[in-house]
Amino acid sequence: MADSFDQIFIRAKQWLLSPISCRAPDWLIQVASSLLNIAALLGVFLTLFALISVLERKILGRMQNRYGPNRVGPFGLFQPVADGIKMLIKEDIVPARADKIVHFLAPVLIAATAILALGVIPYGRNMTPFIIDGGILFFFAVGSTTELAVFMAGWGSNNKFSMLGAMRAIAQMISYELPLIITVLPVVMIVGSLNPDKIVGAQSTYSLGFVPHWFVFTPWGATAFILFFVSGLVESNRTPFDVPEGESEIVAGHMTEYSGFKYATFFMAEYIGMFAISGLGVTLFLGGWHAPVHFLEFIPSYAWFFVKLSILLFIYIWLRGTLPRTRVDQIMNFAWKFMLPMAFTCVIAAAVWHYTGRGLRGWLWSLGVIAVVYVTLSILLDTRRKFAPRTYRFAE
Amino acid sequence: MSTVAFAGIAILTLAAALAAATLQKLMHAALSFAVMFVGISAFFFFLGAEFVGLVQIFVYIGAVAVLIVFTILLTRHDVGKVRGFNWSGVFVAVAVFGGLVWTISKTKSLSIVPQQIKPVTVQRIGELLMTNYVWPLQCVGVLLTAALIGALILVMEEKS
Amino acid sequence: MPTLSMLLVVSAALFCIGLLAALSRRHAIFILIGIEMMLAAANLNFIAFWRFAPQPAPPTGVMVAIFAIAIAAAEAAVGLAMVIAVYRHFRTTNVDQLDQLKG
Amino acid sequence: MNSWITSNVWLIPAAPILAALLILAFGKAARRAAAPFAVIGQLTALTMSIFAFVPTLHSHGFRSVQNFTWFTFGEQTLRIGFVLDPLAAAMLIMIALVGLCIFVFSIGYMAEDKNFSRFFAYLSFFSGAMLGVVIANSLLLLFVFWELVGLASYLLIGFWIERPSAAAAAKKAFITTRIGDMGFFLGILWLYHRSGTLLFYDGGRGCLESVGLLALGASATFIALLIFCGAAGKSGQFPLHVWLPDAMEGPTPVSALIHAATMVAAGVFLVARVYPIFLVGAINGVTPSLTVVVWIGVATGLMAALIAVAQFDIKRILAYSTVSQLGLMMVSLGVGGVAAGIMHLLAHGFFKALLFLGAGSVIHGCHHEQDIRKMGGLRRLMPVTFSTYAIGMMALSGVPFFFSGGWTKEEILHATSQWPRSHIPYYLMLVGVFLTALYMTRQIIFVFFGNRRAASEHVHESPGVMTIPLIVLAVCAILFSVVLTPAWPWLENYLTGYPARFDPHLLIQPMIIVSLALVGAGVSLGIWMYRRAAGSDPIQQAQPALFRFLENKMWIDEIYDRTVIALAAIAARFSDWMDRYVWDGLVRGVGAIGHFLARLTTGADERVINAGVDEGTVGAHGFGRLMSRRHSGQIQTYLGAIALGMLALVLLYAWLG
Repeated sequence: MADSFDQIFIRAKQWLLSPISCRAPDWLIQVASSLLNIAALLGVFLTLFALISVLERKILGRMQNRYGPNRVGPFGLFQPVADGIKMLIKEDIVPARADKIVHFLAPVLIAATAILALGVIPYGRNMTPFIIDGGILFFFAVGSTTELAVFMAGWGSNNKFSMLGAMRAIAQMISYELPLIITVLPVVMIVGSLNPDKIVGAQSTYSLGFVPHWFVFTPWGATAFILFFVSGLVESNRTPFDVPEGESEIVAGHMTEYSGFKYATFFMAEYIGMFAISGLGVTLFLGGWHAPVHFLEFIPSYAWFFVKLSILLFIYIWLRGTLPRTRVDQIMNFAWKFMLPMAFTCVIAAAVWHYTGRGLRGWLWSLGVIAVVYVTLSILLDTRRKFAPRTYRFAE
Repeated sequence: MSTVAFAGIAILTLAAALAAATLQKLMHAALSFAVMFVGISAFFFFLGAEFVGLVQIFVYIGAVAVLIVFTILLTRHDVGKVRGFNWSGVFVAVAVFGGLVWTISKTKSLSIVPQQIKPVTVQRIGELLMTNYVWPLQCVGVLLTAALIGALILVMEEKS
Repeated sequence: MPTLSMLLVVSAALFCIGLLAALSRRHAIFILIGIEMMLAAANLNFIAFWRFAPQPAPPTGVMVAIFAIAIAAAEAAVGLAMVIAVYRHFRTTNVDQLDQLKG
Repeated sequence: MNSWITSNVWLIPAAPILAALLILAFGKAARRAAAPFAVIGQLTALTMSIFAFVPTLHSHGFRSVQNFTWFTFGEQTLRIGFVLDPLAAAMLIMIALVGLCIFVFSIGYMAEDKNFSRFFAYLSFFSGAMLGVVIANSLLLLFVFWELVGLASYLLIGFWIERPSAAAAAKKAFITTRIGDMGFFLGILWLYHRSGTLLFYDGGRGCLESVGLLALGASATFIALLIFCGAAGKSGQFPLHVWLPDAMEGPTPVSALIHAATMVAAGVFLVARVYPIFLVGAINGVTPSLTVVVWIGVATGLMAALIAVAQFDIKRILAYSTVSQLGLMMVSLGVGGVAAGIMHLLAHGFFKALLFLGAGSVIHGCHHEQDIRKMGGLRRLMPVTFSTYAIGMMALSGVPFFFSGGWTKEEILHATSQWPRSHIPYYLMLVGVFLTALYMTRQIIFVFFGNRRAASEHVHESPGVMTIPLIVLAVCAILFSVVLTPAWPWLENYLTGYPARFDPHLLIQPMIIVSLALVGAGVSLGIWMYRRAAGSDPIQQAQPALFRFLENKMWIDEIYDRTVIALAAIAARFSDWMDRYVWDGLVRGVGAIGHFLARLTTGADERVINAGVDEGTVGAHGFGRLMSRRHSGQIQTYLGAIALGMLALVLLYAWLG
């Protein structure tokens, strides 16, 4: 029974494909299967986007001691519908001196790549839309295209704010892409595969029946996860790293000249990117669709995946409600002076963990490696020395 | 089916390449260049070298294309000027193409159909990189470091 | 499945388009783009020859292609840096005006 | 850890040498870092020495050997290696510990020197080289480190290079020891010729093991004597001792290092190391070579003790006392008391370093005054220095029971009295013991007792960084005596490889009465003679001629000047003359022929060859101009040309194939 719940979507897909599966040629079945996958992906994540956009406002509202949207529909849940209609019927303004083609293509490209990245994440048992041997690499290959799209948006708008915002965005994305990818390396090293399914599979066992073997429970994994999460914040331009669109400084960054549905596309792409990076984080560090304790395995695997995803998304929103925006130079310094060395340390710590037998000894050793580097970096990067205590002068 | 796919990819790639070579606006050319690389990695997927295809996208679109657009941006004041077109290059290119096609057509053994092979897994590539190709790998590492430093020094502002 | 010669013709065409860009355009960045195209064509050839090898051969073509991509990336970085440096120095990226090595 | 260090014993000398290289690499910028580097290097060496010491305790006669091939030369392979045995382990600890104390002391003593970092680099280098000598398992490797020790001593003795006397002393030390080393090197060659190996221990095939020794045969005596030449040079034995007192020109810590821990110990250590060669063909423990060692030792010991009585320079007295003690050690080795000799070497290392550092502290306090006649009454002004110095003095004089020197001296006298060949060395040694007590008492009375004299104004106790090493060394000098007592001769048994037994009956022996009486007599005579000596020496007043003879070091330097050096000067003048008039003439003749030939070829060159070349260059120039026109500087033109060339190649291949 539990198994049938777990595999209910797989069964549904097979049932949908059954009319053509005996007659049609192979490639047609593949195309049909892919189309079904894409449809399911779009359906689920666009719904999730709608849901999150309203939930974010509500949660932020609660954090700021006010109600969020609560007028449209029950509890304001139809707010995204209203927003969507508004965006669709708004005038689409294209600046006169813009590079029309590039200006048009930028949101298309950014949304397309964001959705493509979703395709390799395993959402449940046997529920990976596209099984690619180098799935993680595919994720990052597609993700790196975002930078080009952002640049296109900035350039195509032919606006100084757009260009500056795009430059900022690309600078911080390139800077944080390195720690992002390098923090994934230890997981890939330990599992020995770039295949997301294998990575999830490697986290499937439990110690003592209730401690799951998620990578986040190792010192290197925990550190890498935190670094990964911070880099993910930057990659999806979320607070506190939202300088590319910091409205008090450069209007809306590379999106300044976009309006109507194109703007909505950017907005959507940002959220989809957030989903993708969180989904990857769940896959890599939080055990994917596995249950946290063994006896809860009867709950369907995709449910676990989305629970973990929701927790990460909540943390995104929580951070947005909590932290102020960081300065540009601070972001870059942090990336190159702290994130990158720490990411490399994670790789070394994972190697240490592996070569000391993956047990308690390895656990302590890798913790030691990370602690030593962390303390060293903290001492080296200590900025307190540079500033004298503030002195006040009063009128005498 | 595969021939159709091949033709489609070939047309996309060559069209994008031609666009990248001839478009008047530099930015459009650079973007076509990126599209061309998508086409080439499609070729790689098509030929069973998925990993190379992914690396191609990763390196060329994620890094080289971004570098090119950055360079375009940094040399912006020179972009708008209209440039002449060196027609002698076209003759050379066409001549080379003719020569190559003639050579290819003259070689008989090339009209073969590939055998079924197992796809090259990432693991196999990784093992090869760490065993047979470990010295080239180290050399490439050194080369990339040198290139990084060299590029940095080249673009550093000269202090007056 | 297409034959090897078809692939070779495509890569030859790609190569010649790259050559065209490198020979005919006046802007230094185009030359770099052309060179990258020619490298890509060569990579395509490597992969194609590997794929069409008679025996289940070791993936030498794949390895060479990977290394070629890495080297091309380094070349692009240095080349573009040189374009920027040249632009700073001569205030132009027009290669017709860069003839300091004239004999 | 223990087994690890025994197989990596080379790390011990590597640590100070690395420290030296680091200091030198950082150059003058490292002034502040120099001392910590050196001290840390030495501390590392000490720690590793202790770790290396531990496994040697476990089994008696422990010996761990690491040999490896250095290089292959044709069919000959040259192998070198490292050895760790009780002898080496004990020496390692002594050198490292004493060296460490001296390093720390130097921080204070050299604080104002402008070449502070260079000094520490040399010190580290010196210490490392000496540690290398100790662990070498090949005569060649030992010789290499031996020469490095020589080099380091040269650099350190001449450290104050701006003083002509320092430079001269350094040169003298270098050349004098080189004379000994010449013999040593010949000995090495001969040994290699006979035995075919220079490894000491090589699983039964080394030159100190049965097979190798058997191969030496009758030549062993000469080889041993040649090696002893080297040892005599380094350890300042009689004909070659002249450099040692002059070496006082170096900074005091250097003197301490040379005289206590490193350089002079090397000679005694060498004899102990290759002792089996000396013993080849021994009848009743006596061989001709050992007899030579004994007599040279006796001569050195007695002569130096006599000279020491008539010196006024505080360091020079100690220097001659060192020479005398080294003679004592050599005698001990010669009569068969190897363990006694080495024990005295170790004990001497501690208290002589203590004495030198104490002297350094006094000199430092007296603003670089070294004449004991100008000192006096420092007892109250420098209490720490005085008390530690007194401990060192008592240890050196051989006051028994509580001071290490007493026991070892006792052992040596005991061994000497057992020598079957003659009893004269024993009696002479007794005289030496008496003299030692005498001159040390004289020195301590001059310096620390009596009234204050010229140099004792404005005297102050030295800082802690200088006194703490003194205290450490003094404690060592006392504590060390525990393992030396005849009742529990732990160290002796450790060195000879037998388990130690506790036997309280051996504590008091009849012999000890004799030496006790002698020491007592020496000290009392000293106190009686010098108690009123206010800046002048009573012997000098009583026997001016004798005193002058002794004060001038028995005119040995002058004798060398008149004989050896004069001979060398004559030889040099003769060579110079030959050079000028004989060889030069020949060279000129040959040169003239060459000149003539050159003129001939010049003519041919200018008239025949150049004409052709000129035409050729004109042609090449024209062709180059023609080709350079093709260089438009346009990169695209070049690229096009390359493409066309490639096309031509492709077509050519296609057409051919």
